[in-house]
Amino acid sequence: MNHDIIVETINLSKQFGALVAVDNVNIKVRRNSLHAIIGPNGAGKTTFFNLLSGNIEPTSGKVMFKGSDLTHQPVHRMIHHGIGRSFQITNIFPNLTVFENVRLASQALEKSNFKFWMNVSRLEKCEYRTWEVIEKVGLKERAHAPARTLPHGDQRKLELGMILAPDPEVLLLDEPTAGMAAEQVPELLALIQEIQKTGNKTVILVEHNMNVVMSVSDIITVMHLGKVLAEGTPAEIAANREVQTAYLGGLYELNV
Amino acid sequence: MQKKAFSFFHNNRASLIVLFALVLLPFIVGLFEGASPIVVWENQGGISKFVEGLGIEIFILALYALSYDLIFGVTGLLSFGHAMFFAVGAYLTGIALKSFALSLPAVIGLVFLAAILQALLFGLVLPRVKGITFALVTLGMASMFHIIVTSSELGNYTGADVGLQGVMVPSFINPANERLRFYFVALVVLILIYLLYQRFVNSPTGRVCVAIRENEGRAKMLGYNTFAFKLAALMLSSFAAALAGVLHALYQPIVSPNVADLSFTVTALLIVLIGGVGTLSGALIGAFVYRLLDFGLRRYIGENASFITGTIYVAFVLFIPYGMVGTWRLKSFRVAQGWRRLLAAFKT
Amino acid sequence: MNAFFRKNLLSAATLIVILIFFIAAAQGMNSQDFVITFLRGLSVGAVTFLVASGFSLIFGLLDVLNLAHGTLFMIGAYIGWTVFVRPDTFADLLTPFALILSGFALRDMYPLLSARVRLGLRMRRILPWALIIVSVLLLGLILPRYPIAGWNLDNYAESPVTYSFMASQGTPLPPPTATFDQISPALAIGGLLLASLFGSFGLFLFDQSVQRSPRLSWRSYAGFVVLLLVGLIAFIFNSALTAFLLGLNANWLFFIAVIVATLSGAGLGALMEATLIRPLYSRPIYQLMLTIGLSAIGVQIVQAVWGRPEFVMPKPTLFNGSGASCPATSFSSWWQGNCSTILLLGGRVRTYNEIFIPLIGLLVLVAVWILLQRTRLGMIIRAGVQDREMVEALGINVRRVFTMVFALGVGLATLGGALAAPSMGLSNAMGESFLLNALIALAIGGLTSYPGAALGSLLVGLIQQFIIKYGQIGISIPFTSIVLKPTPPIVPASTVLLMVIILLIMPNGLLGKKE
Amino acid sequence: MQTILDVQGIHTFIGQYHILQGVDVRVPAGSITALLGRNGAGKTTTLKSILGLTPPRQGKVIFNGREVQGMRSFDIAAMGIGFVPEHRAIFRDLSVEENLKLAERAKDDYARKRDFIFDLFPDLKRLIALPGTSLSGGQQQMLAIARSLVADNSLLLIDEPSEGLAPVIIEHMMSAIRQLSTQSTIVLVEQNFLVASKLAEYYIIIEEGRSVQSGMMKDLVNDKAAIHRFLGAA
Repeated sequence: MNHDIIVETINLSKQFGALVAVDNVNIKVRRNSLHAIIGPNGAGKTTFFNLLSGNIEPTSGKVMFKGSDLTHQPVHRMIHHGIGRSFQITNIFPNLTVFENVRLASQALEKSNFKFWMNVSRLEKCEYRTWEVIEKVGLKERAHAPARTLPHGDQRKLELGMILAPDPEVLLLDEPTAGMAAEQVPELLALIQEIQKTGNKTVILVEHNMNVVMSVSDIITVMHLGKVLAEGTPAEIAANREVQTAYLGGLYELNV
Repeated sequence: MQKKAFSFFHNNRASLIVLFALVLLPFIVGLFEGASPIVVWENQGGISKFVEGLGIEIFILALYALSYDLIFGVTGLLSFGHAMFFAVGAYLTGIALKSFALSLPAVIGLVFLAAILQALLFGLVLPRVKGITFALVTLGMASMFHIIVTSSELGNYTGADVGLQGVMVPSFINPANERLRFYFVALVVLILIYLLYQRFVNSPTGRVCVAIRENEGRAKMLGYNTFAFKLAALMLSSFAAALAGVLHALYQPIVSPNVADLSFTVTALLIVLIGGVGTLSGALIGAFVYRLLDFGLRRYIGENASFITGTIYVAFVLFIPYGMVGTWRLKSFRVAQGWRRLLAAFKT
Repeated sequence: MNAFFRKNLLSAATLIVILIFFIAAAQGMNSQDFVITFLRGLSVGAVTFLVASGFSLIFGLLDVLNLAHGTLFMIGAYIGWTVFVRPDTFADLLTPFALILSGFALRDMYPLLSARVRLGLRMRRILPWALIIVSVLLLGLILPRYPIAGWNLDNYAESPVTYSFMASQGTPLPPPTATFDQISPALAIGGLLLASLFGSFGLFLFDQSVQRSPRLSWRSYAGFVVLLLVGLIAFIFNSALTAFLLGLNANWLFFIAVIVATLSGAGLGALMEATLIRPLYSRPIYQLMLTIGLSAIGVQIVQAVWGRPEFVMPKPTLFNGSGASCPATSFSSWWQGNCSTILLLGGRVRTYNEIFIPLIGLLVLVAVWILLQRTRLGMIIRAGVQDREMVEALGINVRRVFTMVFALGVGLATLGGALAAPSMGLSNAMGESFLLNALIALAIGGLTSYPGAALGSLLVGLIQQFIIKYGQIGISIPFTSIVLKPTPPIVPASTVLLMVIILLIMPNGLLGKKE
Repeated sequence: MQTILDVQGIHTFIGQYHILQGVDVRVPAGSITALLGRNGAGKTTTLKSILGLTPPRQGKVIFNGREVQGMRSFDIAAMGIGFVPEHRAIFRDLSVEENLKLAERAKDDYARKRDFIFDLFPDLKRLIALPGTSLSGGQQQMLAIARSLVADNSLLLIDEPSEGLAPVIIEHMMSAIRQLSTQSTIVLVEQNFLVASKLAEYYIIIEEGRSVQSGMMKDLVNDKAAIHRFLGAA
């Protein structure tokens, strides 16, 4: 068993009716790396991600985490194993405040979740952790605003905060920059990179935008039509003609 | 320390004033009919005794509606079988006192067990059915219970469709002689459960329940076994509803099978909707409004009362869209904003 | 085929288990009991189906749980009774109703009108209220003085119970006539029209979501003109109409009664959707409160108008004969004597209850099925259940379709009520019990599935009737001499139990689709 | 050139979210115009706001010289706008033929257009009796486009026609769209820049709910900085 590999999929497949969304995908993710999965729309990235995070069950194949099989774990156990995920479409508690959103995320690992006679603010460690995360993602000023009132970019940050709060070993980020203004993207990427480096975390990132991941990731896997098309360092991927074809459909001259 | 205590009083002055008024109410009503507080204390006053009775009914109804608000308003589970929670408490008390002559503490212990059991029963189906289907399944379960208590096979215990009569109420709390005491007991139980629920909503468990109402899928992703939390809310709710049932059985001369009926669940739903969904205090205010409306209309209009109640519901839906407390909160926020703007205009 | 079977294994297995129970139950009965019970089950199932199918159409397309549906069913029964037993009352009521409704037929014109009216903010707030209050005042002034022949709840000799009894004896009481009371007819008619226009425009002004509308065509006025003409003609020829209706053969009158009940149900449904339900699409839970409130109002109106005592509507003569050839042994002998009963496999079966009603139920089932599958409206409904927005994007007026579906659903319920009145009688509680029946049937069959509504209603009707029968004859438990007699409460219990079990196995019901 | 659709500074809210914060779209008659931008930038909402499915709170939408904002969405659509939504929205319980018939605005629309539609998408003819569920992604996309052709629409709003389709089918779709543009004006939302650049004459880039840049597609193809910045193609 190679302990350097933290997440591994073995012949993972998912079929929806006649459509094979994910087709025999084998991916190994190294510990403490920033592993990006990219591909054009409809390549099966999000389905693959849902398989990784346990949101849907695969038709066949396995998801291994630190050498143990997590394929049929219920979704709510994943974070307890140390895997947290964010969503492409912002998925938060819209009527609760930013603070409560993050606190709910960090509270998940508390032992005293069933102490219904105790005020939640007495979970001091959790409270502390919440503030720490909110500060890290830069939402301190908006902490007591209902989440739905936040602009889109801030909601993406909140989403990131919610996955950071329980301090998972592996972060699954589904298009964390989706819908953000171009100038905000580098800021968020820097944040993700910093979290990965300083916190010794493994980040698996899905993007359909190749640019976003080129500068930050260690390894890139390119998916196309449910299959792995190529895998390698950003430089290798950038030079791969096959990838260019899949991505841009043959318009190479754009990328010269 | 002193400051903290003061701010406690300051922050809760409205609730405290209401509480104070409720404590004094029987005596003040007594004064109006010319009875001194001592007379009231000895349960001699006519009108004040009557007002106490009305108060007790409201407290019981409020307790029941409160328990519904916990699962419906806070946790977001639409149940059509809530009446069963109440009816189990009421029938169990009546039967245990009448047919088995158990002591009151034993009865309450029994009710506590039954409350847990029926919450588990509802919980059993939770992973299978959601939304309106859950409502229908709970409706089915409650209907089964209703059918059981009205069946003639159990008539010796439940009184079949006539209802349970002749419950031997322990004399120290007998509403006929010790109504004032009963009034305070009911008030205290209501306040205790209300405070417990307030704490619950702000506890780690309660916050998760709110999260489940808002977005259950996400709550699961965050690592919560949402089933367990829903079950916890169900248990807490079932216990309070059963307690309301106990008080009902002790207070009323007869436990009618109507309390196990769908329409009694609908009563809880209406009260919560009148007061404001998920606000807890809305359930209390809703129960007050509901019972007084019901009583007043029946008394002064008689037969056609439900025409007016129906019209009032329709008017409520159209003009007080989020219930009394809910709409008040929205409005008061706007009122406060208006004031602030006005003050700002003066300052510049 | 194989895949299809595997996919539906669960529902097939459940159906088979139910079937086995059913056969086992039938084994213990002699054939005449079986026939009667089976047909009774069909009859109850058919009426349940009429309530359930409307409920399910409304829930499927509009997501509204119409808890007033049972009450509307009951109102249908009372309307049918009125037309059948007291056609003179019906003739008198035609004019005011047509006039009051006429204003609502002009709804396409109101957006233009409200765009014309330029008022300050305050006046805009007050205007709808003022219009509605004026309208209510006018109605309150005119209606008590308007001559409507009726009955008198306080006097037993003139109460609905007596009228009903006398009519079923074949000697209907001569109707008393009414005259205008301190008001000139022209004033009354003009006032009603004015009240209708004011009221409908006032109600329209509350709905601020509608802003602009395309050009008007003759269709925008057609409904108004038709209603106005109906009202005026009915007024001018009132006595002739009354005489005509009274002289009519009871079969035709019954037919008219059922049609009127259905149409007025449809009208009531359309009105309800357009004025009360529409503002609440964004707050689904409050629809429950609204429909509960409406239900309470409906029951109260029925109690105030028709009284609390139960009575039975007479059957049409086609099913009421008891001549020499009765009970009929064949179709032709029934046709000769119009027998109320017919002999089938040794059982005496009532022709109206156990033959006619199931047939009508089947007819409606097929008719609505054709409507859903073969017509454009049906296509829009099926599409709208899935994706309302896309239907709208195709340029289809979904709102009008919503109103139509609500009207259709309520119309089916009132049709059921009018049909059930001669067999099950009229009571203030009939709505509630059938609403519960329908809910159970839908839960069993699948909440938004039309075939599911039919299957569920059938199961509910059959199971209830068989259990009732066993309550009379007892079930002999195999290998013992014990005879078990289910008591009345077991009847609802059996269907409720079936519902709970089926929902736990298949949360979407037998024929429901997965969300 | 005549402008068939003129959207002026619309602001759209969905619930509390301020999705569009000033979008201008000007579409010359007879052209193909592409709305470009990242995920969540507001392209789909722009289409829906034109149709009144998410009615704009501010700004004007002028279609064929008539202000249509604030009108009911089905009235807007009935003025001659066809909509092909993202994810196709094929009606599952309706057969292919019924899906097409549903889009009729006049009684004989389907009969009149049938041959034209089957020439464009020969596959559909074969599938005519099948329920919408049994179609593959590509067939659904064809049906969705065909559905917008049944009525006489002078403007087609097509959302993500290439999403999730295999390259061969995308080619087919593109040629169909090109063919359609001879009869009606087309507004296209497209993530795949290649597809968009090959189809459209004009483009409008939407970012964070605002239209930030517009012009001729042939200029954008050479403007690598802009592509880089707004669309993120490498």
